[in-house]
Amino acid sequence: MKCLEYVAKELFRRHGIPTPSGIVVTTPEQIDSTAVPGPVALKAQVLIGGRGKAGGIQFASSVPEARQKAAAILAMKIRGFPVHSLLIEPKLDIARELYLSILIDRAARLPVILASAAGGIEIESVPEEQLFRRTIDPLIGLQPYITRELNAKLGLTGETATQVATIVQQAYEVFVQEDAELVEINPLVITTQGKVLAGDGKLVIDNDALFRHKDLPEQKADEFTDLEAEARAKGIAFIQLEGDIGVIANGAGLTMATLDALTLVGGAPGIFLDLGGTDDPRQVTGAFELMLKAHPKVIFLNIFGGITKCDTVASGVVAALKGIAAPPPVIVRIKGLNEVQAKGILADAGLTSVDYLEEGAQRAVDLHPGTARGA
Amino acid sequence: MKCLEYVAKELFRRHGIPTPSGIVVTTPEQIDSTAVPGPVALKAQVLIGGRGKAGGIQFASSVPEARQKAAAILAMKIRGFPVHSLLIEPKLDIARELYLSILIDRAARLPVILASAAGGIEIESVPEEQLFRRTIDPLIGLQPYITRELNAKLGLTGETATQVATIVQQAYEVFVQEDAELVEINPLVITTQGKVLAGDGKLVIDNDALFRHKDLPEQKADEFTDLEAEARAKGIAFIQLEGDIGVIANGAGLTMATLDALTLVGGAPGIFLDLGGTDDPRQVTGAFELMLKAHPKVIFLNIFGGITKCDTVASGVVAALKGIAAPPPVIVRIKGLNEVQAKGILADAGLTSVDYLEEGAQRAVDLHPGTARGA
Amino acid sequence: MAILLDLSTRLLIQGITGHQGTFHAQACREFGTYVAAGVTPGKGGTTQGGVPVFDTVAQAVAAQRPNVSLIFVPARFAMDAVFEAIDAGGIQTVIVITEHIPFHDALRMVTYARLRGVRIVGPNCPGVISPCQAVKAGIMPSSIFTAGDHAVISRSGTLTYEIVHHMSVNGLGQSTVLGLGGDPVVGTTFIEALALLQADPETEKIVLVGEIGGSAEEDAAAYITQHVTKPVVAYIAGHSAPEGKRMGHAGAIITRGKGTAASKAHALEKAGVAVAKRPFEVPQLLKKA
Amino acid sequence: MAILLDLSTRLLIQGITGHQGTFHAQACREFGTYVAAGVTPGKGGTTQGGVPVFDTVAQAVAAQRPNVSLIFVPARFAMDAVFEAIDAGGIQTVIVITEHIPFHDALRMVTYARLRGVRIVGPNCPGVISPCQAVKAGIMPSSIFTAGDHAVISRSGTLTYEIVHHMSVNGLGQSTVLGLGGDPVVGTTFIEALALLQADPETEKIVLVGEIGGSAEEDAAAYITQHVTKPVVAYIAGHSAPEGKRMGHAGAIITRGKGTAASKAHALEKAGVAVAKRPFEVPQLLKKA
Repeated sequence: MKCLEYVAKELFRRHGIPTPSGIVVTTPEQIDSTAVPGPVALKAQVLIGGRGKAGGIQFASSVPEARQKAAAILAMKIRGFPVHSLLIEPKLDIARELYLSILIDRAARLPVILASAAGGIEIESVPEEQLFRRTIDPLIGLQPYITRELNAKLGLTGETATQVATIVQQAYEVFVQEDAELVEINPLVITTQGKVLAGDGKLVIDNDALFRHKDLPEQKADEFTDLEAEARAKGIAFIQLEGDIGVIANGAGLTMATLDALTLVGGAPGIFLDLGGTDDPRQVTGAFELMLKAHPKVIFLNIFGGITKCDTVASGVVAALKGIAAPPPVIVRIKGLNEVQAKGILADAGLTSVDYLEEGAQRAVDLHPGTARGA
Repeated sequence: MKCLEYVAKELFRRHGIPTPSGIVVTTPEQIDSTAVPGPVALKAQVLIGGRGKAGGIQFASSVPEARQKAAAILAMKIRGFPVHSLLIEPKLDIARELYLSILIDRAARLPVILASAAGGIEIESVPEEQLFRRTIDPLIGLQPYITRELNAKLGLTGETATQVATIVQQAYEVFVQEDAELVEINPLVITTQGKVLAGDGKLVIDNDALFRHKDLPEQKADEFTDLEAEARAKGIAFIQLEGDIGVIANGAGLTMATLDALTLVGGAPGIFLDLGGTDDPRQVTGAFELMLKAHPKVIFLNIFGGITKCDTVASGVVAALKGIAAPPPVIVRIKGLNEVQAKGILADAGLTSVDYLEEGAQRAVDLHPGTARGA
Repeated sequence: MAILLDLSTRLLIQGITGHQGTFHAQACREFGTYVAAGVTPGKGGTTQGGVPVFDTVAQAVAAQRPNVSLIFVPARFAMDAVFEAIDAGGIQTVIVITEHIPFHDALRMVTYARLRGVRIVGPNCPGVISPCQAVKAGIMPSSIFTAGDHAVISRSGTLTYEIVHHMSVNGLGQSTVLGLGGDPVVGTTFIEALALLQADPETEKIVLVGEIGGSAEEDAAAYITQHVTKPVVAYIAGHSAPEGKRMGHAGAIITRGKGTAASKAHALEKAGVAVAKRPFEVPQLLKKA
Repeated sequence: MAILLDLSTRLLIQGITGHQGTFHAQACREFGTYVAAGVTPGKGGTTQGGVPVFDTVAQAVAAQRPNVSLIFVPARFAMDAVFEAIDAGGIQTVIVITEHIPFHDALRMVTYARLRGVRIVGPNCPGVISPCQAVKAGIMPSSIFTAGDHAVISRSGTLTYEIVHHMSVNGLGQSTVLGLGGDPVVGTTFIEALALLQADPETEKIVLVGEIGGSAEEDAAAYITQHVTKPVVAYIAGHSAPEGKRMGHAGAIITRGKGTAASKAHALEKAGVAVAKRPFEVPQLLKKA
């Protein structure tokens, strides 16, 4: 789960990380003199990067100016994402900006800390030799010597080094205790008064660990489309893409391979729906109904029945199609356990099936050639 | 630091372990009807075991009865320890008593959990095969499977097993978070209503970790004599024993060996004072003054100067003896670095020294033969 | 020999009395695996399809000396189950089928297993099958496998079945098929699996089935260049996946332009690996390799 | 060879610029030890008696490749220093002089070192000296040692010096003298030290200096019976210590009747070890052994 900046900062504060004292508004009218004690920054709360370039961060020095700019930002869409709220913070007197993040190093299978004396820019643009990169053993956690190494690499000393060391410890605490995939503070600001604080905050919480985080602050954000959100609630892996062929398969790898097969013959997949391993026809029906709600032009169902029984899937699909007035064409490739029975069930409902993935992909595209990307 | 029962239980409660709701009194007059809502137990708060047998635990059902018995207990000395306070708790309806403790297994160098289905008795009397004994890896902590193993061994099931598992987790939390050397709950009571709670509590906190436990509840207890307490405050290892020869040496092992040498020739050591490794004559003076306060009949000073310089020790001793009207005889065995200078300093002050530990021990006993144990 | 499993395998199943555990315990036995014991807390003393069930792994180890454990325990209890298996003694390989394990739990259990010298396979994987030894510890459909000298290592489940099916119908049997798991943190990586397979006398050729996310395939390519002399054929899923979306597997995500299928295919090709564009091409490439 | 230290030892001193660190760095060098580097945070780039000082162990390792670290860091920072030494790579032995380390910290660092294959000696110990190789990493007074083929392993400091002094004046030189430390949790036990000494060609006879508390001497006795063929002579301090009092060392305490000097002496005698009643008897017993 991606957190909006203000949620990230609220969680940072719970672990002691200093942040500017901000307030969140959803309408310009909520802005009063408390919100604008002096020069402030108005920051669009969206789950997408690049808001600065898109005009999503503006500055104001009075309530009228802040209201006017807030109205403009709240009316924006930033790379397609509507702005539901603004974070208003006192403008910082920035002396220096650093970069700090904690994430997993998948190859090492360990948490890794990245830091750089150059902050406020994308970390990818920092040369590797200027980057502090250090894996952490999760069994002993982040020990103070790591922060000493970080300060040595970044050339920080004295009171600044002490503050940074504390913030790095707190950020690691956020990473572990909040089950974060990513904690990023960019920029980590050093003010002209010498105070170190989180200028921005990115935080991604592991969805699989949300059960132990019932107390997360609420946020209204558009990480997912409505249908994606509905699918998540039902535990179905469902992703809306840019094309209009709906793909259902069982297993993430097979679903991706099905998308690829379609793309290879000029199709444009519009839905990724991984049925997973199920032996309950009702679950298949539910997934298929969700697919129908997305109004794909063609549906390509690709099942390799190993543990999943083909006839179970077939029954579920037929049940979902029942009562739909004008369903889109459905191409079925079904293979494996109870394949013959499945084909019988599908044939009874007027659906024919093919034997090979590539054959199915070609048929789907043939049925709806206009969807090819770039066509 | 040994905690009194009520302090241990207060710390248990901070970590969620259920205990009876008790109150602490230091005079019978503090007992009123709130303290005696029904049948209660009056428990002497001392740092020594065996208080039950000594009459330090009594029961009462009314305020007058409780006051009378409290007065009696508060007037007691239990194995030499005065009773400063009483813990008054509702008498429990005990269905069953278990035993639980967590300490270190020094050989394995790991924390170890001990538990037994037989509680309320000394754990040493439980046959090994009836004991649950399980080391814990401190890097992963106490995982739930350990509590399942414990419940399986003790034959606990259902709601009781669930409560016990939680208490074991909480006790481990006490062990780690409070830097405990010992957490012991004996008995761990199962009431006739099926509730599991700590009937008694022993807790020993690592003295070396007290710096991170500023928030421990206060207690008035007699773990140490006044002189021992004074020595602790000064960072000197000083222990009062039953004899009356005072022993000062440098290093714990050498001090013990000096005690042993005295005992072998019939002496009775009365003070163990480990000077440690010092190069400050004032520290030696301070230690020696402490020794004089204990009024030993003879003092045996045994120094092996390696890093510690013999002349430093000699100067410190001479400074301490200056101005004392009738100091006890001082036997000095001093050997090693700057030995000759040291002997000169001592000779100037009228003290002669010997070369061998055994020689010094014999002389000390010769000077004060009446102190021999059993003599 | 095959890898990880062989005729000396004595399988423990943690979570044996659950729906999945019961079904797959039986399927593993039917394939030829010796299922030595099962564990379900509270079910100790019973049997499950003839297999003795214990309350704790320690009891199971004392009575039945299993050396491989297969874990079906629900996600929030899985780390505990893995620690229990590592700690009990004698279990060398822990295969974690469970999906949706918080990755911080996975980090801890994988790190700990590594320090204790225990191999974890998974989590979120279909397990391991060695058709050439008739031993299986996993959830894959037994019927599609045939004994042979081709190993398959993969981050996915059904896609692997699809490819294995193509191999089997083309007469290319398998020594060991190893599902590494679709999570970002897994106990056994392509590199570790390649090292085992390179040393395995029963494996002649290797199929690597990768997907988007992370750099495991790129790292494998570097390793192949240095250490693998056996022919390797690969298939990578996710060429059409967009950036920033998790494609079903927690680990299948392109982040900041990194971990694309194209990058992986390119790295493997540079390492001399034949990369199939479509699953059915794998057998053809294997025959040429 | 001796044990733990030899001519290939490249010593790192953590806390080199403190009072103790400075003094003993010099003393170690004078004895013949190659002190490769020192670490004190904030003092990087300086030198201490000709030894380069670094801010972090990682920097010291990169520049000077030390393989043994000697730790003088204050108790509350000692665990961090030990983890830093373990983690930096290349340091095989960490000798912890620091006293008063919370034992929960000691538990964590000793457990972690064990899993990472690094040896800890101490904490609360005088260190290690190998007179036969003229190498020292510790705080013991160099002047009392003479080269020879007798090893000494001990839980105490000055008592060991007393015994070594008696040995040296009686012509019994030392291969290695190893202080294990007076805390309840130490990184190297008598058993581990005995195993190293039994295998050390430069050691002919072994002196074990024990004291009350724990069961390390009883465990050593059992080990000697099984595995040690070299003659062992012992001295145990604390025969006159009462129950329940910590006799100076955190580990020197008789608890619930366990860990008495009599029990230890008895166990060792049963294992065929000659146990001296007084320190000066050790050389006599060694000559007879």
